[in-house]
Amino acid sequence: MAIANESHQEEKNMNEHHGAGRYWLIWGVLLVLTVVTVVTGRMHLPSFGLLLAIVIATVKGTLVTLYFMHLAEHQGVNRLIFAVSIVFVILALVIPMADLGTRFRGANPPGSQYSDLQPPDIGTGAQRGRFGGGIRSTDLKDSPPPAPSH
Amino acid sequence: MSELLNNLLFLPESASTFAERVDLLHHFVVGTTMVMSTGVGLAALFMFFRYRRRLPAQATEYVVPTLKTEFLFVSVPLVFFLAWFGIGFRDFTWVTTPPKDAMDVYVMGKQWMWKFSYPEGPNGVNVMHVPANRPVRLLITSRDVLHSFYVPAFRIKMDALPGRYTQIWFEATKPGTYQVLCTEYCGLSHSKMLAEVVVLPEEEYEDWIKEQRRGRLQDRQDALADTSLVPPVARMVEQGQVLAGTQGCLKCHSVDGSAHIGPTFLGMYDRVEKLDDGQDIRVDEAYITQSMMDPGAHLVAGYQNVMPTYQGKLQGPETAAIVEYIKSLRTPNVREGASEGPAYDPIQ
Amino acid sequence: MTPSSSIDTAGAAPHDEHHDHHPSYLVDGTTIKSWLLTVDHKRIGLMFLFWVLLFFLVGGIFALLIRVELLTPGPTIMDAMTYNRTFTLHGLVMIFLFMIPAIPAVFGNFMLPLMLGAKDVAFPRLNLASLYIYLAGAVLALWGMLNGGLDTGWTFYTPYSTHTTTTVAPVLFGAFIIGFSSIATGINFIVTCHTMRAPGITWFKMPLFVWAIYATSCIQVLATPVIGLLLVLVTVENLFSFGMFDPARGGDPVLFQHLFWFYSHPAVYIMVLPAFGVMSEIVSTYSRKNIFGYRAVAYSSLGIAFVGFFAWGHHMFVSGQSTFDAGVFGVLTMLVGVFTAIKVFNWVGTVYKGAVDFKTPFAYFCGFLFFTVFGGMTGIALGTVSLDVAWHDTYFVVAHFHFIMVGATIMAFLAALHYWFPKMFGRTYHEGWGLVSAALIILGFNATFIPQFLLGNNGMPRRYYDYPERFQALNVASTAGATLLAFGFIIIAMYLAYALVYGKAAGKNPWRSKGYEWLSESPPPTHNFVGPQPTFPEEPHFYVDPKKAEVPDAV
Amino acid sequence: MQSSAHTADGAANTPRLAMHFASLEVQNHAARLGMWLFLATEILLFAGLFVCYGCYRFLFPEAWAAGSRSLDLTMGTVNTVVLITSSLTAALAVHHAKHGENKKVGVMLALTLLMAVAFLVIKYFEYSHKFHVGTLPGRYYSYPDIQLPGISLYFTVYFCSTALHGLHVLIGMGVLTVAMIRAFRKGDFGPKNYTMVELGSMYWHLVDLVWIFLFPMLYLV
Ligand code: HEA
Ligand code: HEA
Ligand code: HEC
Ligand code: CUA
Ligand SMILES: [Cu+2]
Repeated sequence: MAIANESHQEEKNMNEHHGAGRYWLIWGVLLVLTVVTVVTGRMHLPSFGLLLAIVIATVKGTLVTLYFMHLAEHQGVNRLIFAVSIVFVILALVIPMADLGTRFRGANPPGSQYSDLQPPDIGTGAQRGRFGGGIRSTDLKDSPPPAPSH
Repeated sequence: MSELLNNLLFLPESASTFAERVDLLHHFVVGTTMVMSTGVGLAALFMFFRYRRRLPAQATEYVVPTLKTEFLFVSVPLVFFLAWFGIGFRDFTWVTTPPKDAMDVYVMGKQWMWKFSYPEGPNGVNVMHVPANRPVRLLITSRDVLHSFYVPAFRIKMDALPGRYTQIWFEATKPGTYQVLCTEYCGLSHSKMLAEVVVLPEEEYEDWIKEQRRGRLQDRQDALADTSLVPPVARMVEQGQVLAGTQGCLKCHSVDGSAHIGPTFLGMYDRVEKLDDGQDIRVDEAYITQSMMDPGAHLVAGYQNVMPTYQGKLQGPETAAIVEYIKSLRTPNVREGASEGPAYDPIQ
Repeated sequence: MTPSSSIDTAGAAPHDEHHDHHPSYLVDGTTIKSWLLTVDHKRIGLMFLFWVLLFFLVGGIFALLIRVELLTPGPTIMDAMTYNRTFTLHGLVMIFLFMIPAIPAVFGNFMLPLMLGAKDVAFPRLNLASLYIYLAGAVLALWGMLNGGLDTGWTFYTPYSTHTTTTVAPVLFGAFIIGFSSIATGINFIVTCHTMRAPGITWFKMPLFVWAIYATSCIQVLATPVIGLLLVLVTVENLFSFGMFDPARGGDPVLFQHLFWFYSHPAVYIMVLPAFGVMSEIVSTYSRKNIFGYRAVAYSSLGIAFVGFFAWGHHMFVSGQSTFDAGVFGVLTMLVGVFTAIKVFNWVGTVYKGAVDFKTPFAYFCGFLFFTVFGGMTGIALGTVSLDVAWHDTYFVVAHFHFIMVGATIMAFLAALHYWFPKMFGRTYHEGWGLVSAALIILGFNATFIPQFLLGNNGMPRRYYDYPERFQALNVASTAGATLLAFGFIIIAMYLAYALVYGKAAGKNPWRSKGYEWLSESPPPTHNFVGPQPTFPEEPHFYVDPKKAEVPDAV
Repeated sequence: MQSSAHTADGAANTPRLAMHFASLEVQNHAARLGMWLFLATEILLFAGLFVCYGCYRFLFPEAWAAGSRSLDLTMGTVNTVVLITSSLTAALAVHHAKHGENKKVGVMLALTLLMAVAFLVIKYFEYSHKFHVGTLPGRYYSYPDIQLPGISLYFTVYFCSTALHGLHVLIGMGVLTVAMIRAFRKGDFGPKNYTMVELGSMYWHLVDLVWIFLFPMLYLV
């Protein structure tokens, strides 16, 4: 009977007591990592700054899930669920981004890194651009920064 | 053969190089679909008779597929599907990658009309002229919401995104007039957002464009007169629609083409109206505004002078909104020449 | 099950006859309160059935209004605005209020614990909550519909949906709430499959309907939150213009579509997987044969659920999405088709060498097979990138999804209703009327939607209130078909209502099925079985003559 | 009807076994599995915003850099520390619950709640600053010093994700409050009966987890 064994195993793991010290240790590590990420973040590393920050965040996140949330002691299904949801998050991120990076440049938002179109009006409060506000028409190009809208 | 199939499948005539390419694949895919579905259906029917139940509690053999069977179940469809994908994707890349020598036409969708303009040439509303046998790249954009530019005879379609451009290209093979339909839901008159592509033989096209360029200076002036900082049309039309209701216009004017106390708003804009003094007048923004402020100034033939004045009852922007609304109810009549000239940024 | 408890039950026969009387769940408590506050999965299933049928009627009336309007070009019975609202509400009601809860929340709820030999689902009160969340969302959405309705199409693409002045906010927020109901049901079923299986039911002895519901629940849990967030973003955008998808501020309407289809493509498998599950049960019962390729069918459910997540971009081939992404999505779309093909061939294989009893549910199975293959293959045709350029947003798409949603899923829904009617109510319906209306529906269905395929080929775009003259003939044909369809449904409604009151007592297992759910009484007592926990030594749908049991795999 | 399913309720230190579960272990297993599934839905809920973030940051890196520099890094860091520490106390609460030390459970949960309040107060100051200078989403953006394409989107993403996260903080506080009251009033947590504290603190860790990602994404690009 598969079920009985599964639940039993989990219960055993959960009851396996370890001191509270482990939590304090994890906490310490998390704080250190926070400091590291803030310091490196302040340096505004040009190309891999965000990547580094995300890597550190992933390490922190892993610690939290494994030890604070006890995923390390839980059995297969729970881990599978967690892993699958992470996989889906990553794919949901990567595929649309691949789209933005590879599509016809004109189809990206004007003013963005992957577009040759001029930027739209920003912060005008009202849509001023003539083409759905998306493209600044020539006569607006040199207009002074618009006043706050409220 | 392919002609016959096209008729059986109700495909419209195919008038572009892309259409010829996809129709073959179309026949293949739809043909396989029909064969497979009738095949599976018939196999099932056959077995119902062959293996009908003879005893109420009949026992059956324990039949399970061998690995070979399962492999067939997977591989046969997979081979077909991947082949279709391969051909289909090749054609898709082809149609989204314009050739270098293609001529550009800018297409702008707007609730609820299509505007066309040529880099140095004329502008047009709801009619696009292109030469036959020459690749044409469409740079499609929208002024308000999503639209989609669809020419059934060319089998091409591409969405129009507000504020940015998408591209697709085609090469028309037969001179003629082909319908353009909007296929992305865009509001009230989505189904009326029709236009035409007129494919002209090369020489006629050259003549046409020369003719148009001559009148271009005139168009420029028109374009300048256009109110250039109007708020987005989409909102105004909606406001105008509400106002027309609350101000009571709709008590006398219908929007479905039927005459009521006053002439219908449908298709009013840009119509040439016969006045009771025998003159003709083209309904434009100015005339609509005047009719609201001073209805007695021009009387439309066949109607009483009963319309109240809205002088002082309508604010400026409200008047503009109603005008926009009436403009939005234009019927898809074919109009050429002057239109507001969009200041496109050339893109490569 | 602890070892000790399994010792108690080891000797118990799967269904020993208890002669002391246990009231069926239908009469165990007759006050209104005992229904409204019940935590019995069977009663909750029945209440879902009631609401789901009601919303089907509402959606169906909208559908008929659409069809009548399209009888002639130009205005027929309504104006353009009303039409736009009508098809939007038709889509929204049919999908969110009818189709998504239809099979899982009704038959899943009712049958899952029975099929697992459990007394209830894992979280009975969550189950009840999911009913009320669903109703709360439905009420909010209906309130919005009555106050003007919205005209965005069920896909509510931005920027139209964030700019239109119709009642987008309440309806979308209502749909958001319904999402929680769907999530709750999903969580409940997954946990039930993991923890409530009776002794003897290993993963690969679960009935295929359970497998299908399990796969469906996985999709529900993982996809619904994304649409939930998106619905909130659009609602907020519509009310306060935060600019998340506003093109004028650099927002990307195509990104909206990515997020929308990230849910809505998997959602179509939420609609169809339970249907596949139902049909697996039915084909086996009526041909009295084990499932041909049980594992293949079970795995393919999971395969569809997983790969189905990565095919969403096939709705966006001409939206401005990149050619590269179109290629990726094109290939993945094809893979989904293969999983479905496995199922189709295995169902046909199940009939092979069977003993077919051509009852009403089986008639629906025939219709289902045809519609699934045709509807599915037209899906593949649409997934063929270059063909979709012409077909996108034409009636070909409309016909495709009605073929597979109405064709496959409604067939399965009706089949399930007939197949499990004796189980749920303990009565039988009139077989002759059943077959007649099944024929009428299958016929009417083809007559409604085959013309629409041709319309699509001919170039008629969808969501068209008015259309050029040349499309009229096919539209008339389609409307005529829809009328047939409506008659079919009316007949069903009548004889089933009659059977509910006057039907003959069905007996415990009128179809002589070996499905696990038939082991308990029909209708079952409140906690599904009386006495000790039953065990299940045999696999479901094992019809082999004991004397010939050794016959190994042929074919 | 009679078969109400209390997951953990009833007499001192042993939860009630609902009639439809085979045993207590199975029941706890079910509760935990259900919670993980629920957390998966939460992750995907935030995923939607992460996708918006990723795509727009990909398109508008300059605006993102400028936007993140306009935030108050100190407040953000303090908030991170506060939230991580509150996660620690929540974990300790479970630890004590397993040992049946109900007083300590209550205290730990109270500390957690206190830090949650601190988090929200700091967030309030950040928000009010933004309202003041006009770094607001979409249409409301009116900050003259940064005028870059896509900048208002940065603040749309900022506000949507922090608001959603804040909402989760509030919900988490609700759950933990109930657990805290139970620890103080009934004091019935023990080695066999700590599911409620465990699940509540799992939820809290998720809130923390989301913030661990939001923090570098918003403040440190
Ligand atoms: C229950 C609902 C459901 C289901 C199951 C499906 C199933 C599929 N759908 Fe469909 N679809 C919708 C509901 C559904 N769809 C809806 C609602 C829309 C429109 C949304 C909107 O815009 O409003 C839509 C739109 C839609 C589009 C977009 C069209 C467009 O707008 O341009 C595409 C494109 O690829 C598509 C593809 C598919 C595919 C490949 C499958 C596959 O899963 C099908 C798999 C099945 C088979 C393939 C059949 C079995 C195969 C065999 C028996 C093989 C035998 C063959 C050989 C041996 C060669 N669908
Ligand atoms: C599960 C989903 C589902 C179901 C079951 C149906 C069922 C039907 N649908 Fe629908 N449909 C959609 C989902 C569904 N549809 C979606 C998602 C869209 C897209 C919307 C959009 O574009 O946004 C759509 C769009 C759509 C259109 C296109 C509109 C347009 O683009 O302009 C059409 C047109 O013919 C149509 C027709 C029908 C018909 C005739 C039925 C019939 O099968 C209905 C049969 C049912 C009944 C007839 C009701 C039963 C009746 C009784 C029990 C009693 C009888 C009562 C009376 C006679 C008053 N549907
Ligand atoms: C009491 C009835 C009545 C009301 C109310 C009314 N109209 Fe009219 N309208 C008429 C009649 C009659 C005519 C034709 C005679 C004329 O030209 O004045 C007319 C003519 C017009 C014309 C010129 C039509 C053409 O084809 O040349 C316009 C434009 C117009 N109305 C707009 C409006 C607007 C806008 C409103 C509401 C703000 C409105 N009307 C309210 C009765 C009405
Ligand atoms: Cu424009 Cu539809
Ligand atoms: Cu899809």
